[in-house]
Amino acid sequence: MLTIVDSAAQAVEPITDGSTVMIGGFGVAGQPVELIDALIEQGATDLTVVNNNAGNGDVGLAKLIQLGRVRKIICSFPRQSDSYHFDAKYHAGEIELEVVPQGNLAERIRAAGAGIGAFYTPTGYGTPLAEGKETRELDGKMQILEFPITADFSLTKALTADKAGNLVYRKTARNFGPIMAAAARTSIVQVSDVVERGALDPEVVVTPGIYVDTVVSIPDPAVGHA
Amino acid sequence: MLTIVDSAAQAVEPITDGSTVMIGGFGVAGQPVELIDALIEQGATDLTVVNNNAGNGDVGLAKLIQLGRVRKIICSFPRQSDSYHFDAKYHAGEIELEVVPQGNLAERIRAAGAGIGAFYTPTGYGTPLAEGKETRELDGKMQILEFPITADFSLTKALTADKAGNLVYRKTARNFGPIMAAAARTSIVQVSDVVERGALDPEVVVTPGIYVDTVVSIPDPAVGHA
Amino acid sequence: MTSMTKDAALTPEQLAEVVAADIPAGAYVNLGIGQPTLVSNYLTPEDDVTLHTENGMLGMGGEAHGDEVDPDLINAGKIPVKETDGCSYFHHADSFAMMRGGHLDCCVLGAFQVDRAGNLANWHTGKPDAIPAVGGAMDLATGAKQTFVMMTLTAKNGQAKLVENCTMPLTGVGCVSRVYTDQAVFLIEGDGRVVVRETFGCDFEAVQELVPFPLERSE
Amino acid sequence: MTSMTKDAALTPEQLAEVVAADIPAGAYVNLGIGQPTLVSNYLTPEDDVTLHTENGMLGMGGEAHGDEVDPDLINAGKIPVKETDGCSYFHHADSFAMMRGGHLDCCVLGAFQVDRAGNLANWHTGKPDAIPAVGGAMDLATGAKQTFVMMTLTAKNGQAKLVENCTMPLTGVGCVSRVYTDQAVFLIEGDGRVVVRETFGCDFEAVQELVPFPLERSE
Repeated sequence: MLTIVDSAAQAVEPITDGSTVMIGGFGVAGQPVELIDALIEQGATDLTVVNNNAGNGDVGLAKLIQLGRVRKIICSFPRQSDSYHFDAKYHAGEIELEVVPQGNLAERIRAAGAGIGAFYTPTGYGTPLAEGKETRELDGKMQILEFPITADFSLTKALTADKAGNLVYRKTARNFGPIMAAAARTSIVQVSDVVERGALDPEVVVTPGIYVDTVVSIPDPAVGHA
Repeated sequence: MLTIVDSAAQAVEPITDGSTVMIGGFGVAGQPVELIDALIEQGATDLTVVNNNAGNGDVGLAKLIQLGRVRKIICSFPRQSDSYHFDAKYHAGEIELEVVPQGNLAERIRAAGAGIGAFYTPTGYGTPLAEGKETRELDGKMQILEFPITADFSLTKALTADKAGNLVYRKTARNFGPIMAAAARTSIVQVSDVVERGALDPEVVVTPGIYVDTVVSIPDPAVGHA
Repeated sequence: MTSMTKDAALTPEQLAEVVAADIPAGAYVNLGIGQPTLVSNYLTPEDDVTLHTENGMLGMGGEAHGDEVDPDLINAGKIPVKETDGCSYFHHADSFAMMRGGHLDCCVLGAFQVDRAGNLANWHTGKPDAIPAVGGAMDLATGAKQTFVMMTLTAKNGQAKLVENCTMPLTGVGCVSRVYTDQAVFLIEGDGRVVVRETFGCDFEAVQELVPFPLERSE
Repeated sequence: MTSMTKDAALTPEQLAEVVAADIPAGAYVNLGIGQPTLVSNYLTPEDDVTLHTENGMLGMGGEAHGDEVDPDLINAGKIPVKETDGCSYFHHADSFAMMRGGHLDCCVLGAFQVDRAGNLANWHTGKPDAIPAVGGAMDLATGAKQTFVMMTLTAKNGQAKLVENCTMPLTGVGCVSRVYTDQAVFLIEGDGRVVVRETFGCDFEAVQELVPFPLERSE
């Protein structure tokens, strides 16, 4: 059932040590900056984070990593020009890394939300990222077996929520939002605006309210870090 | 690449004997009535049809079955009060039936469009519909292995197409349209209206044009049979 | 809840009211075709229950009549329905992903048989010449967080439909958590125990006499 | 196409023009990060090519500058871009389903190595201390109907990047159909044969001297 809270701090309050947290965003688009900042403030540690990257510069996810609060990261592209906090932790053996092809990452997150126990995909077959995975020839192609990525919490950003929890997004900021909200046991979403039921056209809802647990309105969100 | 044709007859012209044809619609909503009628007229036979049902009354899919043009039907719910043409063919051993739980039907169609080689699902485990299927315990639940349903053609109905082939639907008439268009090698769509590129808001496009091969404008489509 | 005895076996409408009272406020619910749809008549706006229909809608409203009928807006039973404020539409794979991913708090289904292990048979009588037709029943039974069954306790031949082991083809394995019947409400505990929560128009002993395995009394 | 010799090895821009000329009208295409993005400069509106960016857009327009920049509208290289008429947005799973389901007619990728079997290595140098990072490369390489590679024929050390067997970690198996280099265009036939379609600033023999397995001449 949907809860609309007053602050990002309230929204992230339930996150406990040891949680798996999905964090939306791709590049500067769709990053839930205020929710991540609230999580930094909140103090939960020993986290497993699911994100496309492993943080940039000295803020946001990079800050969380720098603070030693992330035990493991599951992502497709950790190495970036300014991912130095991740790089340092990784080379020091202080953070666990699971690199996943971006499409497998997306499909595994979708699978968690959709109740799919596992699926076969050709992506990654014959590469180091398939080492140790089950393989099988299907439809004339060698494929590997991939499993869902579940999470305790997701932190994502949308444009507008209605009071039924329905969400719409903006342009390429949509990215991981819908699938992470569906995959996480508790989905926490920051939006620029909360409107009444009936104010969103039911044809254009991207994330139905059933996937949304907590909404916080952040009217003027900061642009993501990248 | 998108072709916009002038008539339903032209749209279904490429369908050959022995084809697998997905037909959209659930109940009266979303049935591509004019495309089905054109297929009846066109004459292709020995068809495998994928639909939620097996036809009603004496028209549409029921007519196609009555005419002996359907070799096999893959559906979730063939038995209805007025599915007498299917019933007769079935009891006479003149049509092959594969009954699939509706969610497995939808997910298998999606898998075909999404390049998933196979997937595990709990739905159907322990039931007659899982007989002979591979099983595996995943996430504490017994699951069965299901394979994609591919098709040569799909016949579906949308509300509006733009000239890039992008589609929007109307209410519960959306149903199988998006996943069938993505799954079929050639997707044929009837719409009430074709508009210029840029006339559809890119945020509300449901089926991106990449999935659409043939569009025909049927301004005043008949309501489906059910 | 303590065991209680109502004066008579319940009508379907009365039973629907009992089920409705057990649906938590704010829940997302799918009501199966037939008797379970009656439950919606006893849900109030204050309950804030959101109805799902598997053909692709959340926030389904009541039946549409007359001018309200729109052939593009029907439910899984193919009945014209209405919108509610805050509803949304999605395609079939997204709709079933919602069901199968465990997002529905509850579904209410009819049944031919339920057994003490919570196995459900509601799609096929098992007659060899019957044409099989399943629809979304298996997805609902297996996917919802809780599956409630609503049925008469006995079939027309007087045999209990709550049985030791289902003899009809299964819809789902161990999926039923509660069985609402005209004569009693049963809690399926998952370990083979079945508790009679309350009875209607009869007592525990009368129910036990009908059901062919040992039942437990509610505490 | 008959084998021909241009006067000099191609600049990246010239090579991009060669690739662009080979993309069929009406195609849906994904251009990888780096050199492949140059190809878009040589596609004309008449080509009616639709660009996909894996973060969730079809119909991507050119780079945005100044006031056009919108932080919510970026491409897979995280560069601000523009819309085109007829574009659409979708989420990451839908975007990758599009790639993985074989709907893109073509993708153009950079490479460290390609071998005669069409195996591609473009994501990891294999150095033991390198942090692995793959992004969407494996999905593109494996999912597109055709994978074109665009690279220099030789690495900085003078070694050919078209090899008998890739020694670097693979991105995809047997996925490359054509290799566009500054010195020649190679057709990967899938049966181990590699045909030199054309050369730039050199002849077949010069290319053969660089490549450590027998090449075939174009007919």
